[in-house]
Amino acid sequence: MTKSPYFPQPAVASNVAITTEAIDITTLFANAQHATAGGIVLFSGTVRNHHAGMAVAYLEYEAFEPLALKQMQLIVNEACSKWSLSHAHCTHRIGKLAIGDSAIVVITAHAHRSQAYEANQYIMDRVKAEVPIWKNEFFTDGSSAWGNNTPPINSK
Amino acid sequence: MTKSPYFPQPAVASNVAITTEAIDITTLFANAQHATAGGIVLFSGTVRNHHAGMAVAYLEYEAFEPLALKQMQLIVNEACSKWSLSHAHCTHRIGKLAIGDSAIVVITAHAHRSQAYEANQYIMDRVKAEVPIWKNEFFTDGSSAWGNNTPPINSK
Amino acid sequence: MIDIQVFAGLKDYFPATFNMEQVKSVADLKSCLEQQQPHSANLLSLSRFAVNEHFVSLEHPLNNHDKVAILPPASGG
Amino acid sequence: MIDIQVFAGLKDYFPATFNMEQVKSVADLKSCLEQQQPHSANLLSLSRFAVNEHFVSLEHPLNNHDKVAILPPASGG
Repeated sequence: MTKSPYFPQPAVASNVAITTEAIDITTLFANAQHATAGGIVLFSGTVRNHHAGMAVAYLEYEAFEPLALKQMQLIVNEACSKWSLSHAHCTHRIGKLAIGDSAIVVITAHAHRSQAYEANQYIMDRVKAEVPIWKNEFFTDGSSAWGNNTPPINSK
Repeated sequence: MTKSPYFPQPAVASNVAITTEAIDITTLFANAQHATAGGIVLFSGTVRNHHAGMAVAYLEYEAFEPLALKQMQLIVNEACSKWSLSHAHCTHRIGKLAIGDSAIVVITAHAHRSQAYEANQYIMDRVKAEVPIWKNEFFTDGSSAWGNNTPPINSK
Repeated sequence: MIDIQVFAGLKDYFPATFNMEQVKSVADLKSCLEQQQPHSANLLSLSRFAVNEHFVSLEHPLNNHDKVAILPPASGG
Repeated sequence: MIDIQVFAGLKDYFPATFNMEQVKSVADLKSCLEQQQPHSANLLSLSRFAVNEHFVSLEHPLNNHDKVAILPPASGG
């Protein structure tokens, strides 16, 4: 795959990130807008104001960062070779997030849009299942719960 | 579906647009970031630097605007009710576009990500097939071709 | 008199806008245009017709002052 | 001595970081922890183990100064 010299490809190491700052969607999108891309899909997973019928006040995400970054890079690399993507990126935000904040952004770019959609969903599905990052939902009633945990023990 | 008062929903009329200006992805994304959305999918179709093996210099899109807007609104409305989307938007740019420019942006938001992906692809597929907008590709060799036309007659 | 507007590749055969008299229906208009420009027949057969900004079928009658738009297959996106 | 770090819901049962002596394997560590906190058994059985930042199986032997991370099912995204 050739790249236009006017749109230098970011280094592979920048294809994944974990950050405590707000995710800068504008910059991430601009990075994906290569000359060879026909379709760019950007997914943003945002903090919802409700979960299982309970009102969420805010969330905290924690990560085992070294392994989380490694696994994110592995997933993104596998998607890139599986679909010959012209670009792929995944950023996960950790720490305290408010309702409406982006917790995760996944971007995929391909000459044809169906591949960009498919690869994007693939990365999201695998990141959710495999990357050691956890969310702790804090509800407006003062209770909290770790995502994917055995519920009865977990609600303190 | 209830909306947070902090994230007012744009009027239905603003859910589709045809513009000769660069598409402002940052603003469109921010409009989609409602409190109730769990997943936001943004698709951008960008001008490619090649088509059928020929190098593209630039593109021009033309539209039959009144019917194009009507049809875009119909498609977006049908997607909204089919998937109960919390937000949907489609902007198509017309006029002269350079390599890498966004020609179309479709945004869908839903509490669950698979619906947001699915609805986004649905809108893209239908817009490409049904909305009276046409692209004219100008190649670096000086020739040009209308998209979807009978190729032999069309290359002048 | 009927106002006619054509788009995209149809402009290789016809002016972007022109008008015609004595066409009774969309089908009638289509066959007039095919006779004028036989090479346009294929693209015309793939095109949709709109009258006064509504998609119509070939049977649709045409009245004085109607505005017809002839729309080749879309290629946006 | 083995350094152990637990995450997310496992912190309801164990300190975020602690250390243990005389555990020979990941399986050995897991059953020690289950004995200490029987209610943690379910979550431990769903968790993955990493040693020195690599995922490992239960059979993986543990050596002095190894750093073990116990990772409940992911809930990111």
